[in-house]
Amino acid sequence: QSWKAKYPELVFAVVPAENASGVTERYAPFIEYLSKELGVKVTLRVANDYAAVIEGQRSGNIHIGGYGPASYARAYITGVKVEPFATTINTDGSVGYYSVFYVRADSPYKSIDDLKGKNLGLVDPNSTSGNNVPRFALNKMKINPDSYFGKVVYTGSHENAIIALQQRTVDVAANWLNSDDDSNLTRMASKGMAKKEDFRIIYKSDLIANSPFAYMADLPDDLKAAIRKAFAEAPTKAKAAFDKLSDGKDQGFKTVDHKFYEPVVELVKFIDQLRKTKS
Amino acid sequence: MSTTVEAMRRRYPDVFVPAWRRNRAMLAVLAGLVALFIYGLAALGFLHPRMIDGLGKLASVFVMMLPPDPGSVDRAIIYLKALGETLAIAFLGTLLGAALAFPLGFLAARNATIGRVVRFLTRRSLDTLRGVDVLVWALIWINVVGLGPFAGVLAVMTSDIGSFGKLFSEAIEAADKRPVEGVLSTGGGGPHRVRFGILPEVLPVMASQVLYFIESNTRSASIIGIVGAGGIGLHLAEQIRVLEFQHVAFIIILVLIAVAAIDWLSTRLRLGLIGTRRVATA
Amino acid sequence: MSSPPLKLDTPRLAVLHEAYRDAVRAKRWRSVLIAVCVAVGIAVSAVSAEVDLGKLFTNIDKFSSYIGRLFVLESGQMVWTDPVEWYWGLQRWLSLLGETLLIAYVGTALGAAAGIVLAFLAASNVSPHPVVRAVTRRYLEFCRTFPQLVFALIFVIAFGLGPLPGVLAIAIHTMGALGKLFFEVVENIDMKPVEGVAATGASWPAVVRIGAFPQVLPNFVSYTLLRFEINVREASVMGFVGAGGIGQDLIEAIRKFYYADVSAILVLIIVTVALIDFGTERIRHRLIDAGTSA
Amino acid sequence: MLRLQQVTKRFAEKRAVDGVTAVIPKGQLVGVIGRSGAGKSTLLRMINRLETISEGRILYDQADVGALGGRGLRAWRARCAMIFQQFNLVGRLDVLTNVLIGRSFNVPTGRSLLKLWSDADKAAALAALDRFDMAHLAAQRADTLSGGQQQRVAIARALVQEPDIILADEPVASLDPRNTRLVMDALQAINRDLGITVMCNLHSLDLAREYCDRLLGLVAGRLVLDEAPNALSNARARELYGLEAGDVVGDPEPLPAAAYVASTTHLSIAASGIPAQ
Amino acid sequence: MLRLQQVTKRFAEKRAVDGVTAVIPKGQLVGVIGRSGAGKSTLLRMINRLETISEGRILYDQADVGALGGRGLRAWRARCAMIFQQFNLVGRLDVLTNVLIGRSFNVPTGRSLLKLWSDADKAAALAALDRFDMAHLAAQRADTLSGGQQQRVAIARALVQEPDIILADEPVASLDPRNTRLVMDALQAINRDLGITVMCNLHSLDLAREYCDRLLGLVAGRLVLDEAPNALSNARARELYGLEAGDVVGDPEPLPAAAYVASTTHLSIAASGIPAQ
Ligand SMILES: Nc1ncnc2c1ncn2[C@@H]1O[C@H](COP(=O)(O)OP(=O)(O)OP(=O)(O)O)[C@@H](O)[C@H]1O
Ligand SMILES: Nc1ncnc2c1ncn2[C@@H]1O[C@H](COP(=O)(O)OP(=O)(O)OP(=O)(O)O)[C@@H](O)[C@H]1O
Ligand SMILES: [Mg+2]
Ligand SMILES: [Mg+2]
Repeated sequence: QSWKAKYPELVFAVVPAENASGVTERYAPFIEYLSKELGVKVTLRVANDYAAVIEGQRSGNIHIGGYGPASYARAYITGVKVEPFATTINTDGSVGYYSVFYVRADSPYKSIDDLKGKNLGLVDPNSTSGNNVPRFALNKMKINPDSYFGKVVYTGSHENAIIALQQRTVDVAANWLNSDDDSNLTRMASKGMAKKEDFRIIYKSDLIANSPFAYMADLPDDLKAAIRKAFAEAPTKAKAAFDKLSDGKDQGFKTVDHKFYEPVVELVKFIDQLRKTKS
Repeated sequence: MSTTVEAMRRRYPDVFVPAWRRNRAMLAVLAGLVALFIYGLAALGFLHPRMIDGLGKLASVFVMMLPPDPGSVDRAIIYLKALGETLAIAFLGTLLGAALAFPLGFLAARNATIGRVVRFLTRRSLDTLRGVDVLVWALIWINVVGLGPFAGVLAVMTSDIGSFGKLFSEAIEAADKRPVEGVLSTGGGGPHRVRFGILPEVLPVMASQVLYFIESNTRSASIIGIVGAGGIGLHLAEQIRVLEFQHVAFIIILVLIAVAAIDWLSTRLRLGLIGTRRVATA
Repeated sequence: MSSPPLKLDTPRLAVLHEAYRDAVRAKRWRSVLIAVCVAVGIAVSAVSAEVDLGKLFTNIDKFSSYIGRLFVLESGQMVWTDPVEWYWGLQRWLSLLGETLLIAYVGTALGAAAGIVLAFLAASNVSPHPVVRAVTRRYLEFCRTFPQLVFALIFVIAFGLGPLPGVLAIAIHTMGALGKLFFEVVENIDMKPVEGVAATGASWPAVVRIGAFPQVLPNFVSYTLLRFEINVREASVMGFVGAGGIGQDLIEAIRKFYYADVSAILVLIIVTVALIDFGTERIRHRLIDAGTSA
Repeated sequence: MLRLQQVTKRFAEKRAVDGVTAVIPKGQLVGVIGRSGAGKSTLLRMINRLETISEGRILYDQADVGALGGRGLRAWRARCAMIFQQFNLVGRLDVLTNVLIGRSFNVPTGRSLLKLWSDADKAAALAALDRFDMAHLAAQRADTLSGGQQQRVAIARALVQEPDIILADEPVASLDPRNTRLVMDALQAINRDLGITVMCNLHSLDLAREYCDRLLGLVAGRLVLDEAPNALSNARARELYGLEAGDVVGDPEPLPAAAYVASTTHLSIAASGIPAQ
Repeated sequence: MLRLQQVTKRFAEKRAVDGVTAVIPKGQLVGVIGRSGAGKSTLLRMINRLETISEGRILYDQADVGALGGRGLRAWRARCAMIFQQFNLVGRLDVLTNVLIGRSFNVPTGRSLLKLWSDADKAAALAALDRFDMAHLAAQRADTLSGGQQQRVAIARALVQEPDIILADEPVASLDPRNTRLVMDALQAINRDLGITVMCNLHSLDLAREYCDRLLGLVAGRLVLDEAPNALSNARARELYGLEAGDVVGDPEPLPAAAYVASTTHLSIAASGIPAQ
């Protein structure tokens, strides 16, 4: 294989997931597996910020990047030559998650329509489920959040959004949810930081595609094929390593291409458009 | 007695004017600053009853951190390794930054520069280096050397040059001018003035600033995390995000120990340089 | 004049020279030892930090790649061709900047005031008692080591969202950081005036206020203003507790690659930093040169 | 009454003051003489407790000066004013404030911190400055003063302390003859009229003989001489300073110039590279 | 030949030196006398160009000292050594290095910055220190020295410069009689044997008369006296210092104590709140 001379080392960059710890430990066996399958050294780099992964791929220093859906779209829009090739399949067979709006269970609100003039808590401007999707959805309902709600605040994290709701700083808060028994709220409940019954969902978005892995577009085709193959075979060939990635919450990898993320790209473009009308 | 006071008052009326009346401009500025401070307190919610209610809750959070616990021995080892990596990056980046800032500090100091224009340009460049966010520096260096600790070293270096340049220049400006005169009077030139008149006095200050920055960079480590160098900052941010407060406490204790060690070293080094001269101040 | 190289011929000079060499030998060894330690530290760190000078020099041309993109508008023009488009968000940014300045000001003022008092307690040359000194130092260490982020989080849980927890976190961190820098300045002062005041029987606060404070004031002022500047830049860290200000907009622009916005906001911040620097200079020089009002 | 009992000061292995024993009754004007580096400054600094006492004891009346601490130490320092060889003024503060520092023990801490001195204190400080022709410089920064001016400010500061003892470390070193007179006369007047004990390091034997009631002589930290000034023979003085005959008092007889030229020659050889202007 | 032409120094509106004109031929030993604050230090500092010259000119041979800059200025300073009233040593460096700084103009910059002094230079510096009994302290830090020791280091530094002119600002102020002799004799020997011009601020008229070839007297910055020492009548000296009759030379006649007590009384009243020990 000719590419081995040109790529004696492949850099695989990931960003810690919003809701999981120990990223290095999680990835270590998988990286070892990849390295064995591909026959070259694979180096794991954990960056704290997607911007770093995007810049790294743009300059050709990162060969494989683990993205969030929105950050992949961002890389695409800003002209980085990358191709998504795989995403994860959840245990229930789904390939995405949802954005939801919570209100307090003891509040009278039943739908977004009841919340005119109240305070909305978003997560942070860069969060897909905590900002972009909610705004996109509201826009589809012909609602401009900044004039419709009394105040729109960024709470900084998904946990903070729940806390803000609890403390009545906001009346409605955006958050992520995989399924009814796997969400930020259930995780906080298990820590004793919140009670699940205190909150009620009043809106659930369309499915948001799971995070893609993407390689540089100008890698040789046989290398790309080898990478795709290694990913596809991981759940069978290296079950332990694969399961460690998500604590066994994922079934396997689904092969994807750019088309799969077109809706997210649209979403992000929409958000960008909002920007200059925001001020 | 009053006659003396009166007599002196007649002879030196200026002295008896109360100090605050002599320096009205200063007083006005001070009053303005205090007013702004009080306004700030109010505007930022300090004077809100919530403030008092909240104090009670503070303790409960600390309780969540007890006892500090890394979870498992493996994790503890990972944390230790990460700390070592962070120390290496902070040490190297800070040292490089200081070395590059050293000449700039002299160029930016009024009493050691080679020209007013040079000084002005140097100072503004230092401002720019400081004004640019570390995240931007990180992205710039990623383009050059890719993700990894080396990018961390370079990013730490660039963002520290600006701070060091400023701090060094101010230490130099504050130096006693008598030794400088002594050196000049022998026909010493610019380099001599710096080497013998200024350096012995400012070197301890510079050393302590460098050591402080090593410590501070070890702690904050935010850039180091961004550029994919791992490091303890990454783990800390992660554990905070998933609300594992006992892990957080463990990491903090690790860092505290490292910082205390650096601090101890820095004190020894500094006092070795300046020599102590203690006075019982009662 | 011909110059026969002067040897240490007179026995007396030779003896003196020898004595001097003996006396400084220990000192020289210590310097060498420190140098060796630093060198070893550098070598070990370089390996650990994967320093790769080859890569640095071959790719150094890419240094300007990101910077170059910062000055291009979405339309593809350079930013200065259309300042109105470049600064489309000026109003918003200015008000955010104002908010940030206020947060940083209050946080810095609170922290610096506490830091000054603690510094004199912690400085080994003027501290009233070794125990006080040790306790103060440990406390300062704790304040600056405990991550701002964690403080902020704790304060959010206690006081709710808003600028308050951010300001408190900034103030505590500032106290720890400035307290340390301050006490090192104090340890470096000329002790003659301090002795002069102590010799009159003045109380500890008076000795410190009159003998030491005027000497350290210029340094205190510049450290405080540098910290203010840092806090202005870092207030963005507090974004997630709702105390974001301009920093948060900047981070957002960086993450979303709104290049022109990044450069626009950076220029605003740099100008602010330069103004603060300029102000520091004026105040310091007044204090160093003339000000009898220390 | 000030009692020194085997007072010793060590710096590393060097004994700067070595087993000095003396009793100084109230109201004496004591001169301390000795060569440069003999330990004169160190002795005075120990009495004011600016240096710790390595060995021995210093007693004032019944109190052990070495054991004082806190307010007791401050009170002692307020009662025993120190005039420093290098003045030890606060360079960045003005002259008047420097003098008023002498009153800080007597002023509530709060007031002195804010520099809110009473008019009476200011008047006292001005009077002391005026005594030495310095009142017109009251507002000047201390570090822009000439050497002699600084010395006089330091003396004024000691006077406004109204001490029981004044420790003066070469108070006239930087002064011209007229000011030397002014200062020594002032010290003598304070000593005679108010009964304040004065200990004064002096380099001029003339002045020491003229003003002091008693002389203490130090050699390498040891007390080798303790007598009335007129009992001090020239021979003794010569011993003390290691002088050639006739050098003690204004009777010029310089060392043979040849002694110097010997070493000068080395110098000019060493620098042979420089064109002789 | 050093020429001062209407030399003036202003600090804000104050004239510290005011229109001084004098010609100092090569090889003279000139004493500058005057009261404290008369402008003596300022005058010497201007000659070394540590202060700018506000008005007038200073010429050395043909060169205009005021117009020098860069290497020319450094060369001038190397040729005109300065001994400072407050010593101006580098406190954190050891004694020998402080003396060797005097050679910095003559040593290649690179070597001196790395403190790679030649053995010849070290020997010269040690010889100069030894001359003043200071060689055994060569390795001590300058800021732990006694006052007189520091002064002698400063003088040694000036000597190793091998200058054409020595400007000495009260070089004996902190010295005991023996060291005073040593230093003044050394200055005289240099002056006589090597033809080096010496300008020396002195407070002691005795010394000035004994050693100097010529005396310049300043009053409030103005040159009011320029004559040979033996021509200086006591009456003139009295004018210069504003002394009472008889105070000029060792002929004690103190000011009436009453003059002092008058102001002392104020002091004790002003502080009536303090218990009299
Ligand atoms: N930087 C300055 N700013 C303002 N005034 C100054 C400055 N330097 C000196 N002076 C004033 O100039 C005058 C002359 O000072 P100078 O030091 O020359 O006196 P001097 O004759 O050397 O006195 P002394 O014998 O006490 O050392 C003094 O009144 C002094 O206060
Ligand atoms: N901190 C110190 N460390 C080491 N040696 C010191 C220290 N302070 C003083 N000495 C030494 O102690 C000796 C006595 O010094 P001291 O200042 O008492 O002398 P002095 O009699 O006052 O001399 P002078 O007349 O020159 O002022 C000197 O040899 C000096 O070098
Ligand atoms: Mg002394
Ligand atoms: Mg003078």
